[in-house]
Amino acid sequence: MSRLEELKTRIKEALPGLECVIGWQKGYDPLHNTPLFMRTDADVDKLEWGPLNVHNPAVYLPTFTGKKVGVVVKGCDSRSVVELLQENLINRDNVVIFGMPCTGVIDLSKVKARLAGAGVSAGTVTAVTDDGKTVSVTAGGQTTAMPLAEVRADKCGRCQFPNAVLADAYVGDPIAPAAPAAAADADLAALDAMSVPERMAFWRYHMERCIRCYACRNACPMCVCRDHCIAQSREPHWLTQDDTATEKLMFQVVHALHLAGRCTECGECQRACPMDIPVLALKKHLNRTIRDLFDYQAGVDPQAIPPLLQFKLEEDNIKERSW
Amino acid sequence: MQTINLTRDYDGDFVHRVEEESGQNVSLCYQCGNCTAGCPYTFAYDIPVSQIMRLVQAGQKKTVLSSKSIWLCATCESCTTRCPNQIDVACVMDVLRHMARREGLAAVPQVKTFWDSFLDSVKAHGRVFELGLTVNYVMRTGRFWTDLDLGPKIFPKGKLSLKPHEIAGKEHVARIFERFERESNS
Amino acid sequence: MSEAIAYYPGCSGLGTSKEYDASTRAVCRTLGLDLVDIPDWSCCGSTPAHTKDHVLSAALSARNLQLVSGMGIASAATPCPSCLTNLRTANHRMEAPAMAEKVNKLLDAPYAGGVEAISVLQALVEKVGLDEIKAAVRTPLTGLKVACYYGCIMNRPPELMAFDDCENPMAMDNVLSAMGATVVPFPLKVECCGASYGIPRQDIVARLTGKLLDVAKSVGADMVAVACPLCQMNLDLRQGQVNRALGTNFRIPVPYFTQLMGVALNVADEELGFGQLCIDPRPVLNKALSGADAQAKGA
Amino acid sequence: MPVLTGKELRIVGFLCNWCSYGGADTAGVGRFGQPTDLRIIRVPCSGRIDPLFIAKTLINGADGVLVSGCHPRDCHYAEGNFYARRRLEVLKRFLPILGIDPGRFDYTWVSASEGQRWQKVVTVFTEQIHALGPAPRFDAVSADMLAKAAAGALGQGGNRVAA
Amino acid sequence: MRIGVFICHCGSNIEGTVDTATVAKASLDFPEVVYATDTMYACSEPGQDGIIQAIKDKNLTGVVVASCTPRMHEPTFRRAVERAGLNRYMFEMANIREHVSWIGKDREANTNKSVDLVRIAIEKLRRDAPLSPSKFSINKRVMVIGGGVAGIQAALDCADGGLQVVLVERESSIGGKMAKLDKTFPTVDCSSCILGPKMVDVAQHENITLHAYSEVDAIGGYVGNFQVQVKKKATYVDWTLCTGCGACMEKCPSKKNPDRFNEKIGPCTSINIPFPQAIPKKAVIDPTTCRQFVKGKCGVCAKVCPTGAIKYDMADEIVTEDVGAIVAATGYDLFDISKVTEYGGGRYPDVITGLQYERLLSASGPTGGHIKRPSDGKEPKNVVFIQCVGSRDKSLDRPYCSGFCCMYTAKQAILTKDHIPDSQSYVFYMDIRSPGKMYDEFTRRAMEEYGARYIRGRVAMVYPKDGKMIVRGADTLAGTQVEVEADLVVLAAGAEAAVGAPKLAEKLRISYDKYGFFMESHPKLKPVETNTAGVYLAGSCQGPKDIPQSVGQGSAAAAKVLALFSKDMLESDPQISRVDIKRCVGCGKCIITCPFKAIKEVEFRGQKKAEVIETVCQGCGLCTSTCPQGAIQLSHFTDNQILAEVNALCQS
Repeated sequence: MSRLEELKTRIKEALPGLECVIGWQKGYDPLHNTPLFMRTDADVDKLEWGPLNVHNPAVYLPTFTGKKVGVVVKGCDSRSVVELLQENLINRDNVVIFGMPCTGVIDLSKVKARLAGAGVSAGTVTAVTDDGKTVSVTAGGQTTAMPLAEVRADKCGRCQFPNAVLADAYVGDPIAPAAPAAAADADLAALDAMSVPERMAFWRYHMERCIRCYACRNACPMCVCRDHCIAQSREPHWLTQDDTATEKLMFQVVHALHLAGRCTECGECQRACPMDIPVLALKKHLNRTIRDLFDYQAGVDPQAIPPLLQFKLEEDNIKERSW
Repeated sequence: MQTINLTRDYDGDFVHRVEEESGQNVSLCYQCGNCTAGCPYTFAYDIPVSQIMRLVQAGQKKTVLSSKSIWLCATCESCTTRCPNQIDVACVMDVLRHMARREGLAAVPQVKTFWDSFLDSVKAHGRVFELGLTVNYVMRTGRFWTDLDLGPKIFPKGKLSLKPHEIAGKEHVARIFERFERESNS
Repeated sequence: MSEAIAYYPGCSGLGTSKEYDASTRAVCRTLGLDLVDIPDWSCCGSTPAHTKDHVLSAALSARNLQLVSGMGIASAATPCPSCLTNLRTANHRMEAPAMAEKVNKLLDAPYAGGVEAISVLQALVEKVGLDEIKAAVRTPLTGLKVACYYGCIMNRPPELMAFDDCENPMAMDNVLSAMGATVVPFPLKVECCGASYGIPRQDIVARLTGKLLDVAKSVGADMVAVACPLCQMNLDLRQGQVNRALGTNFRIPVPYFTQLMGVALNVADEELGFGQLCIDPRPVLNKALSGADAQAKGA
Repeated sequence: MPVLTGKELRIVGFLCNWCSYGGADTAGVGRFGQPTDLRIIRVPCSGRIDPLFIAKTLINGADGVLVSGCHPRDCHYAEGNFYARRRLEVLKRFLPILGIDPGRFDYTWVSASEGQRWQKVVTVFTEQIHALGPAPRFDAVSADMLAKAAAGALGQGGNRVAA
Repeated sequence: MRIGVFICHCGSNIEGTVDTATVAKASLDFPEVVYATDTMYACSEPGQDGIIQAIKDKNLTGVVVASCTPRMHEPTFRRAVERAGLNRYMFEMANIREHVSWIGKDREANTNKSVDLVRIAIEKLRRDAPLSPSKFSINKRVMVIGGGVAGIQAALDCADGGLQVVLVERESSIGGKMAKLDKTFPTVDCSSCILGPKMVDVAQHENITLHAYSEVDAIGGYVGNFQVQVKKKATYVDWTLCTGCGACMEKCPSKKNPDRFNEKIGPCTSINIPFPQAIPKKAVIDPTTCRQFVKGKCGVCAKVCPTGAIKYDMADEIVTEDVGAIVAATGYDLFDISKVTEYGGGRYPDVITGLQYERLLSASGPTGGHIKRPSDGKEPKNVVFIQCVGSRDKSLDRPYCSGFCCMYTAKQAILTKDHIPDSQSYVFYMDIRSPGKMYDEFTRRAMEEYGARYIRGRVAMVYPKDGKMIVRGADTLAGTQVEVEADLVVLAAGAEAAVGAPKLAEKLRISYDKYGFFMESHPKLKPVETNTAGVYLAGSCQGPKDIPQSVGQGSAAAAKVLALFSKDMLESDPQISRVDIKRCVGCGKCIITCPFKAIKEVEFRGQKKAEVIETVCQGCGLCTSTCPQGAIQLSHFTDNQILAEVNALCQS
């Protein structure tokens, strides 16, 4: 029995006690998998596993408050589940976690760029196969082999959690994490390389492109305010609805600071952005700061208290200025 | 005893210089006297160290720099160690000597001469030549009786070398002195 | 057993304190502490330099620290507290970049920091350790009553010296206790002996050293162990001057603690240089040891 | 009425009521002269200061923001300033990645009795902001820089400031 | 909204460097402002009347006063607008005196800055809402923590006022430091003679419950309704049976233990009653020295006890006390003299603390009131007193003055002469601090009548020589070094915060300073209040105090408790946080961070929500800056109010 089949069996066993189990299924074309909400054995048979499972299913968990649900997770998704548990946003008794080792998911924009390079449109994809190392995309009658290492999401290249950090049912043997990332991530390194005024120009340029669709927020598993996001409220009234780069940047600052010490860097915000704005870099920068200051990483320990919700009488790494 | 006119005789520049060169805030001193209490040299001083501190606070440059005390301090650090206000008193005394030298003052000339002889010896040989230093000191002060009694005790022990321990890099050491003199004069 | 330590004997080690230098080398060798000579070291500047100028003083010391740095060794030990203070002060003052720049201007080769200066006593206690020292004892100094006199600047000021208690240091007490000696509590462990005023102001030394000898005698010490060449000279060589000035008749041997360690560690007598002290401690030492011996046999 | 052009810059202070606001009062009672640029917003506790207030103030064009609370352990509310310290330090390190000079924001602790310390803090901080000059405005980035951003040509030159 | 703006001249205090008329005129341009004027003294009676009249004449619904700091007159003006019929929270102040006119001389800049400050006050006012306090009931019992003289006084005054009092004492007897003193200054009357009756009153008062040998373990609740868990430590003696007869102490074979009551200069038995006047007079076994515990066999006390009170298997017990107010009176401890190595305290037996000297002076002490030095039991002739040991010393991190040492040293010098007429006392001091009634006269008597020789200067070192303690100090007035050959050296060890004080402060949720002394609410005007409602301070836990000051504070704290309990219901400050239940997602971040445990989780239509306990919330607003969705807002300092201030400043 393949691992996927075994996983399906395990889900079917658990399904009677659950409202549903969240996973992935084939989407509107072979290149896109979409979320799947399994309520029957037939639904479970639609479950997919592989590099097209880009979505983070943890984002749906808080919407099921009060109901017992299952969720299939990649390693990165499991950190979001842990963070939700840690923040009391879901109840451990009400969630069953299914995990399998993950070797990485694709970055659709990289795949599309490859296809464009081969002179075919992503809209014409007819088949996608993968063998764990290579993704082969057939489009316009022509098959392009793409080494996974080259088209996978950046986060997968430096993934330290390929296995679920927390799982009730785990299928397959845990695999070793990627070699520790060498230098800073490329996006962060690029920002680091800029002067402070250049960074202002950078964000101004990108914010002018922002269409204020809030896809970044909606995709974020930690954005639990949902209908009560302060970006769209008058009580409190943090942002106007003016279509200015300043207001849009302020929204990104709100999102980033609300995630400080909580973001697991699943990258859904940036993946979801229709304008390819590198919004994840802000969160990465904050995560680096949080690590430097508090030696803390979100979504690893369900018992931990997030660093900004606690303090030490004497902080080890905060050196205050003297006047 | 003279009357000090606190407005006219206060040399603020002097106070400032002492603080700057020593890195100490002399207004921290609240005159508890602990430095004087512990100082082994108080009996030999003309002005006890706590009063030196007081006079520095009061900007009495001339009195301080012409005192004998500043030349009799051996930097034994008892004042610095015990000051409740953590003032490095020994460093202040050091700085006062530096300033006195610049003013051409040395109220205990034989101490200054001894130190100068010592440094001359280091400058010449790279290390101190103990016998040469003593002879040099005696020649400069004319105090021919200095430690004559010790000669018979120490020479037979074979410890006092009759010639200096010249080091290979003695010019390096000499250059330190030369550069120092150049820097101080510039 | 331990990493090599650069060894800075200080000028007096070549002259008035030859026996301190020799016994230090012999004791360290016996205990496996590897002292490496610093090639062509020069004078630290001692008191005369810092009374003249702090930059000059730091430069004279820094030249030697720089030499150690060139040897690829991170710490230097010196038997002389005056050298120690100067070396440590230079390090401390040169932490300020402005000072470092001024000092380096005077040097042929700039010193970039990174060499720690410690006393031979500290090296013995921290790099060898009391347990090992104790284990190496061959002839315990049983019956010898000794007062430990550290001198004024071995541990002061505490922020700079960063070793042992500044008012009641115990390192030498512990070492000589480990040698089997009876260390008598000596309350003036850190009182100044008169330092280098022996030449320009003999009267000062007579008074201060006299007090030390008086208290040492009153606490019943057979001898006063010292760790400083200047202290040794004042207490031993000038003991006669003290007696004349104060009308006393002290005759207290004043050996270096390393010499006493040498006896306990069975270092050859020639290497300990007792003969170079004015008051030879050996008669008192032998009497104490044989007394204890007799007692042991009697018991 | 705007800030006095050429004379003042726009500096906003967030002060806790119990310590620092009192410290500023003490400085006033002592007639400790200070630059006039700072405008103080009173809040009950430094823990009340959401870092977003500061980000918003800076993004919307203030030239500097100064936060001051009770000294650690002296918080009127026991713990508010401990949380504030963490959040404000995170913010301080975050600002440069947005293109805001970190020197435009500082936080400190001044007690109600420390009038002189307050005078010093205000003076030093105001001088610091004047040394930095008027803040570059997000809505006034030069066309030249925007073109470089569009071309992905930023970060090629020198003048780098570590984030 | 109809806003009125009043710009105060404060005589020339403001008008001198601010053009108030221009500020008033500029205010009229701001939104919703219908009236603006300058006024000579806004806080004066005519000034307040002017505001009230304007509210009525112009139908104002909100008022801004630009004048001094709100820390000064906000309550004054709130009462004024309330008299005119407005809600007191429909009022804001702009501080144009302390923050403007007094710190800058540039009239143009000051005027301009004042306009800005008025503007942000207006923007905040526009978002103010009327607030009113709510009422809740109170439990009229009070707990006093600490049974020293301050705690005893507070307990007796409360009990005499008809309140039920729970007194908790860490040691096995109340009495505190005062019980250890021989005589008291400046009257030289016997300490136990004046304290003893008060201690007996505590024991006999029908309104006082005493938990001795007990400590506060945990505290929950809020003003009017605290729940305190008290740990009654195991005494291994059933106190309901113990009669305090002392038979056990006579027979106990372990007799050489350092006696803590005697400051360790005398021995005591393992089963012990600390002193004859102890309240309660009950025995306690120290299991660290008792042979039954250490060696597993002995049992002598159990055999001799006539009432069978010995219980070797006793365990700690927790009792919960419900009270409405708490008085902390936990006192002080002494600076550890062994930290001053140069004086040899702890190394030389004849260098002792002032409190140890009290025990040597006391007739109930280990020497029966005869001064005998610890080393050889000889009567000292030359006694040296050194003041400021662990006080006024930055190098020891004790920069403060301990306040009472000058006086007790003078007293001890006098008593030394009384005990040993041919003795000579020497007192090394830096300054004599004696500002109480009859205090300075007392120190003069020590010198003038008792011949104590006062030497102004610190002591550098103390060392033994030939049976004497050589004290080397300075006489800074003579400008010399001095030495005294002393027989005994008494160090006036400074006062420091009691061991464990910061821990108790955290349980009480009150602040403490860097030395561990508890913080009062206001250094001048609220000396016994704390920032936690219902918690009061008495005595040296707040800072070093002598007996009259401690007793005064005990009574003051009692008065505060009686005033608090004089009402049947309490009003809560309405400037507290409120939860918008629609926005709350029940994540509990506010619950984790609230320093006062003032937020609890509740179920609302099957969903978790946060709820503020109005009486516990102190209004810090930490929750508001913690909540990502802005669901919990601090009234009067809402996000929108602060944002409006920010926007006003950034737009102008």
